[in-house]
Amino acid sequence: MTQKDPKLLIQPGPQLRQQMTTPVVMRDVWYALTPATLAGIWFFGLGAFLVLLACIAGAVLVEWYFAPEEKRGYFLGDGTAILTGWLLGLTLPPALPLWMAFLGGVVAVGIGKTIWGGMGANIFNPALVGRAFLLATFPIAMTTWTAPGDFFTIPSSLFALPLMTGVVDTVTQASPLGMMKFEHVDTPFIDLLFGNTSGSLGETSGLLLILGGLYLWWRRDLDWRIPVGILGTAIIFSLILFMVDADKYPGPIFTVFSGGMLLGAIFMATDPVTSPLTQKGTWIFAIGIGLLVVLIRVFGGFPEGMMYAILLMNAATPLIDMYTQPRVFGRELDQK
Amino acid sequence: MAKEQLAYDEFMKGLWRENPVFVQVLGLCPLLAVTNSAINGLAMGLASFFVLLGSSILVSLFKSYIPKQVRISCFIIIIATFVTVVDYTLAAALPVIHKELGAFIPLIVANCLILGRMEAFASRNTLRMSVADAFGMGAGFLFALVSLGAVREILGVGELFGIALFGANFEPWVIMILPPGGFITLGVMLLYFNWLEEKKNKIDKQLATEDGVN
Amino acid sequence: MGDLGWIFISTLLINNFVLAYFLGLCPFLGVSNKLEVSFRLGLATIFVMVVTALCAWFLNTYVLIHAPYLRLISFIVVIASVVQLIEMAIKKTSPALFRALGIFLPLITTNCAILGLAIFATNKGYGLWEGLVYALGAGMGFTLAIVLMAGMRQEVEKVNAMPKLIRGFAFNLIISGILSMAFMGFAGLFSSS
Amino acid sequence: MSEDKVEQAAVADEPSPARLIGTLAIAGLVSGVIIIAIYLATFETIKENKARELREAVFRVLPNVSKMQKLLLKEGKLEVSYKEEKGEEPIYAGYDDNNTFMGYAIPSDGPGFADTISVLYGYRPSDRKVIGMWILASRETPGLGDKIYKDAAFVANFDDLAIEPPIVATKRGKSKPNEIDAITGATISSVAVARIINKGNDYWVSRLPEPGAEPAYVEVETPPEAEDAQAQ
Amino acid sequence: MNLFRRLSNSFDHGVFPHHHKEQTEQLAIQRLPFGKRFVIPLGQHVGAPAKPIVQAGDAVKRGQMIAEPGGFVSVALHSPVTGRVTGVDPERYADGTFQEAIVIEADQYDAQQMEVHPIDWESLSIEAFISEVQKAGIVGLGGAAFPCHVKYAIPDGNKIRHLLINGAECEPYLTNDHRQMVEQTEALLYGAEIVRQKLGAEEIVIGVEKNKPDAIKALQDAIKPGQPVRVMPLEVKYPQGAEKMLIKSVFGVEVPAGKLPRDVEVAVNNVGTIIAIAEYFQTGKPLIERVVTVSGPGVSYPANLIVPLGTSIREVLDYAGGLTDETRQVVLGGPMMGDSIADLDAPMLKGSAGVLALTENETGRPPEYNCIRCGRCVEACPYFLNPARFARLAKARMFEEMAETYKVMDCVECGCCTYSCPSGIPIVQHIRTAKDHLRSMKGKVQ
Repeated sequence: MTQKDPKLLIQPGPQLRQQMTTPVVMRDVWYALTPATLAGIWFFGLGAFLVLLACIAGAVLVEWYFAPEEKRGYFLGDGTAILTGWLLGLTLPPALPLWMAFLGGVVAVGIGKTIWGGMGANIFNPALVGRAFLLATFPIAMTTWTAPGDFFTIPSSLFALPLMTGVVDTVTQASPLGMMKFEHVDTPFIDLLFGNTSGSLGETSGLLLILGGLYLWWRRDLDWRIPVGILGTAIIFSLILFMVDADKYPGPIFTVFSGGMLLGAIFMATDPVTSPLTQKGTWIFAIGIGLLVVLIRVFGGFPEGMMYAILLMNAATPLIDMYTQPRVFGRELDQK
Repeated sequence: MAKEQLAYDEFMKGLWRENPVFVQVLGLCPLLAVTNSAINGLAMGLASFFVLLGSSILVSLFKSYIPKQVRISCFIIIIATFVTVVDYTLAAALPVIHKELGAFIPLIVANCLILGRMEAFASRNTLRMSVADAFGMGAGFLFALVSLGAVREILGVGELFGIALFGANFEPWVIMILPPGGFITLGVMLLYFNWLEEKKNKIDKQLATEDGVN
Repeated sequence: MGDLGWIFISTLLINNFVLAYFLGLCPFLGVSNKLEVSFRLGLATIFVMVVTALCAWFLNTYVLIHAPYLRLISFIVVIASVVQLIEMAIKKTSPALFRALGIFLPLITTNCAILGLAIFATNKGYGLWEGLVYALGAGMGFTLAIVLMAGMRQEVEKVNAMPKLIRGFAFNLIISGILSMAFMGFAGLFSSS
Repeated sequence: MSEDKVEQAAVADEPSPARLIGTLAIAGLVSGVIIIAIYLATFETIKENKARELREAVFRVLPNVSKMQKLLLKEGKLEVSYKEEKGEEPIYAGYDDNNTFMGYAIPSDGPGFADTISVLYGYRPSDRKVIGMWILASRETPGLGDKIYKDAAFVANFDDLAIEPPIVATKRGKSKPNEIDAITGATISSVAVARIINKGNDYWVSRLPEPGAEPAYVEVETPPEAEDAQAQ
Repeated sequence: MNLFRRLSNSFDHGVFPHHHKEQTEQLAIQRLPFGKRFVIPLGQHVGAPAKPIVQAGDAVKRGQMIAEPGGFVSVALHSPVTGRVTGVDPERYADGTFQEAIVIEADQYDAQQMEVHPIDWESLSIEAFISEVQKAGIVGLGGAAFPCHVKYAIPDGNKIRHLLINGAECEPYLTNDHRQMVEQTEALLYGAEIVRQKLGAEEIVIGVEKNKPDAIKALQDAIKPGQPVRVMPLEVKYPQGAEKMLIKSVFGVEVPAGKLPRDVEVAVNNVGTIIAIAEYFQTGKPLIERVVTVSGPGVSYPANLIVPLGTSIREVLDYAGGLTDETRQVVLGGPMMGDSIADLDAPMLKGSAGVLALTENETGRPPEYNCIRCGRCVEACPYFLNPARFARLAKARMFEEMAETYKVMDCVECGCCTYSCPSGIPIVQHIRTAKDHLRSMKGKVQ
């Protein structure tokens, strides 16, 4: 053969790689979130869309500002900042002043991610860090829920000046969880399923969230153990309570479809960075969240406990990982 | 003259260069617990300042009479005495502040800053230097308490020393007066001090190399 | 929820000594880089706290009733002596632990969490059993917080990705802030039902 | 320097145990003297501060009251008490200028959103109503839970409130005599206050004397001592 | 879960790469014509290098021994051709390094025929059998090139009950074992019988992945009634062909860490190895050639070839039509555990099961992202290790913790973790770094 040798590449094995890459995973999550997001915008109007944009803007700005100069394109390229802002936005009330939403995005990425050293290094779910910060900072604005309304009406509270209170001029309405907790009033299942209730802008529609989850599961981007573990535990725990006193405690169906349960179980708790690596650990993590959610919702001071449950289990994740190392092949056979 | 310079140096050291909070990170529990307003920070700072100064004077005066083996116990007794004095005085003179600070006044005893200064400085230096040191460290601690309290009060309530700053429509950042806000605010302030330090080091290095070139 | 149960839950989770009262921050921020050491320090703290609660109750009931002005000084002296004894015991029984705790053993003596426990228990007017449960809750709360913290810090040190600027206390304080925020979820637990 | 010499000297000759004990004893003695001095110097003022604070609280929850006295439950009977005593928690009786009995001020506490809430409330036995409420101590969330004493509208809920059936906090506007309006965003704290008052009523209402048989106001030379009415 | 795995004849975890075998699985084995120059490296097997017993200028016959074993864990080398030794010099190796090798110039006019000397294996004692296998230069042909006779030296107290023949061939692209099972079924069964009798095993199990139905059928048809042989179809999964995984799949038993298959009464041999043994005892031909799959999208005419050992990789590729312009990388062995080739003139070795030419499509790498702890590697690792943790710890240079807490030394570098990583982290590389470091530290301590 006279032909010159092609320039051969030397690289370590294995030579084959599966086709899934991290940006593709992130992109998949975007697609999975889209239906529930559109539903939220449909129910709560364009204002909800603005809140979402403000969150994403805050998140992306911080990510961009603190990324090392040469890595800027790459840092944004993986799409996690947008996802963080997006997820945060979905957990916010639709009439939240935009400056607060923006601040939430800044805190989510700044304190939730950047200071830890960027993607993959953080222990707590960044979006939830942002939300926990907002809830502790602006407790009233963060629990003022507007009823689903006209698509083109934008609540004027959105445009409150920075540092100032927003005045909500649309119809406010207690969220299903609040009604249950403080007044023991149930919300019809159909409304919970399609999302025609007040609440955070992205968590009202149970059906679309489940669809998104199924898509992620089908794409193998999602550890099915986490949602199954969380929802299963919550159902069992709430069923027990429901059987003890059906008037006082919410039933399992309400527990699953109300509030941030589905959004949290499908999109937040499953954040791979902040959930355990090992299968056994994943189960512990999921069951822990399920128990804590029902505990906080039923016995605690807040109507919604999903965020705190996930953050608490995030904190425990390193320990869970440490103590659930899988048995190495061929070791400790007698204990099997 | 030289002595003046030295004492001044000790003072500045405590206030800024080796600030007990921002640089040495000591005495955090009273610091974080009471700084939900600038006025509380001020009161706590003054109380600690007084205890530090008084104990420093006593320890430095009697240092040669206290055997090494029992010095820690003696220091603690001295500090506890001053703390009790502050506690009762505040309760009598400023009951409202005393109620706000609550159990954290007695806890000044457990402030590692004070015991640390006794052990590291007052028991080894002259009265004059010890007083300068106590003034510096006390002022540094006070400075930290008031600035932390001010930041938390401004954002948390929209006031400074009880004076409203932003008008009626201000949306308070409640977290700032809650425990997490304390942690995070101090963390961010430490970050700022680290950043200043790094910047200064960079400039120093630059100067050094320039000198070398010249 | 009985009163004792609520006292326990309250000090363990809702009013966690470290995360809500800022007590015991020195060891919490200083020792929490190794899980093993943190855990043992936590156990030691639980033990010291229970002993402290006993001492405080004894002093309050039999001694200080006649001389309230000696409260602070007698707490300090008694607790310091008790801790001293425990130190000696640890030194004898577990030299490894003694080495691991290093400079923090003397600091346990002046650990604000321990003095704080005695003072809070007195201010709340707790009796013997309430005081003991309070001490147990506070000690376990401290252990819980420091163990979680140590787990996270070990993990973070492995990643080694943090900007240099933020390493050390600034970072630990911010983690503590987030942890404290997460613990806020327990607020109001068992008080409304 | 001279300090170094001192230290060297101290290291050189090991002090005797007697000297160690002596040093500590002297330190203890000096500190004892200082503490007792400051205690004696401030004792009266502190006591007055506390008494004044208590008096203000009692007068706040019992309208039109100008005099008060401390009552203790002894063997099932309420008796006037002047001294500081351990054990049973006291309640306070309020009287107007004509020494007419106006109501009881009852302290009660219980878990709130953050920590224990201590409440003092006024109770008028003649028509079985709560007639005033004041928070003695709480660590509720600033700006939210602390409205239980900062929000005048909430406090006013308790100015005329039936205690039977037990007090209920509602979010939809009160419509019954035993209902109070919960604070928006601080429902738990509001519910907690109602519960704490119910708890106080559960204990005290059955133990109080029949209306009309309240202890009469006793004029004393020295004002009644009311020291440990509250835990700081 | 375990029951389910038992039913599907497989091990836990592992990955499912596309097998890409369609290019060559239907192509009959062809013989590669003899080239001119043959390079026989002395150390092409695990263990001590062989010692040359020829010099420059010596005439050698095809099948003649040219190097004797350099110890017990070592095998003999034989000349693949009749010709003349031109030297014993350092020669370029496939990875670019230089190694001592015997270079032989083929005699152009020789017919390269070999005399047939069947060996009476039945009368051999076990020791004599072992030494015959060593003399034949037979090593494991699956890729690891572990001297075969060492496996047969069973210490007292151990007993072999099962002879397990590895026909899994889980590496993508490779079909050499597959074709051999189809075309040389008789030889395989004959060789297996020899080994079974010599080791005193009770039965022979041939594990074959289910994507080779023709091989399974050929074997089942060839088994005579009463022969203690069974064929076991296995799930198509990588690394099904790893020794310990195969044992787990077939017998449901885990070989304890640090132990060998013989500790669970199993001996494992590759299909090619068994056929080589059969040929040696039938005809006296030592291991001088092997079947190689030449495949990959960068090859014009993929093929399964009998390649005399020592032939250069270039000759093999040229026979298969040469490399296409899109070729970016040539791999010796399978794509999962094989290595990139730096020099196409390097020789084919005993352990070279395949020559693959890969294009941008297979070798392109996305940029490396941070680990997002997705856990795909943990779910892939057949050894139940924690590769994500390895990568993290290795970056922080915490090697001791990797060994003590996480058992990095148990890793066989099968590559499942790197394969499955969506962030493109070269986990296996990190593990190798750590292992090298740990080995050198251990050396220092001793």
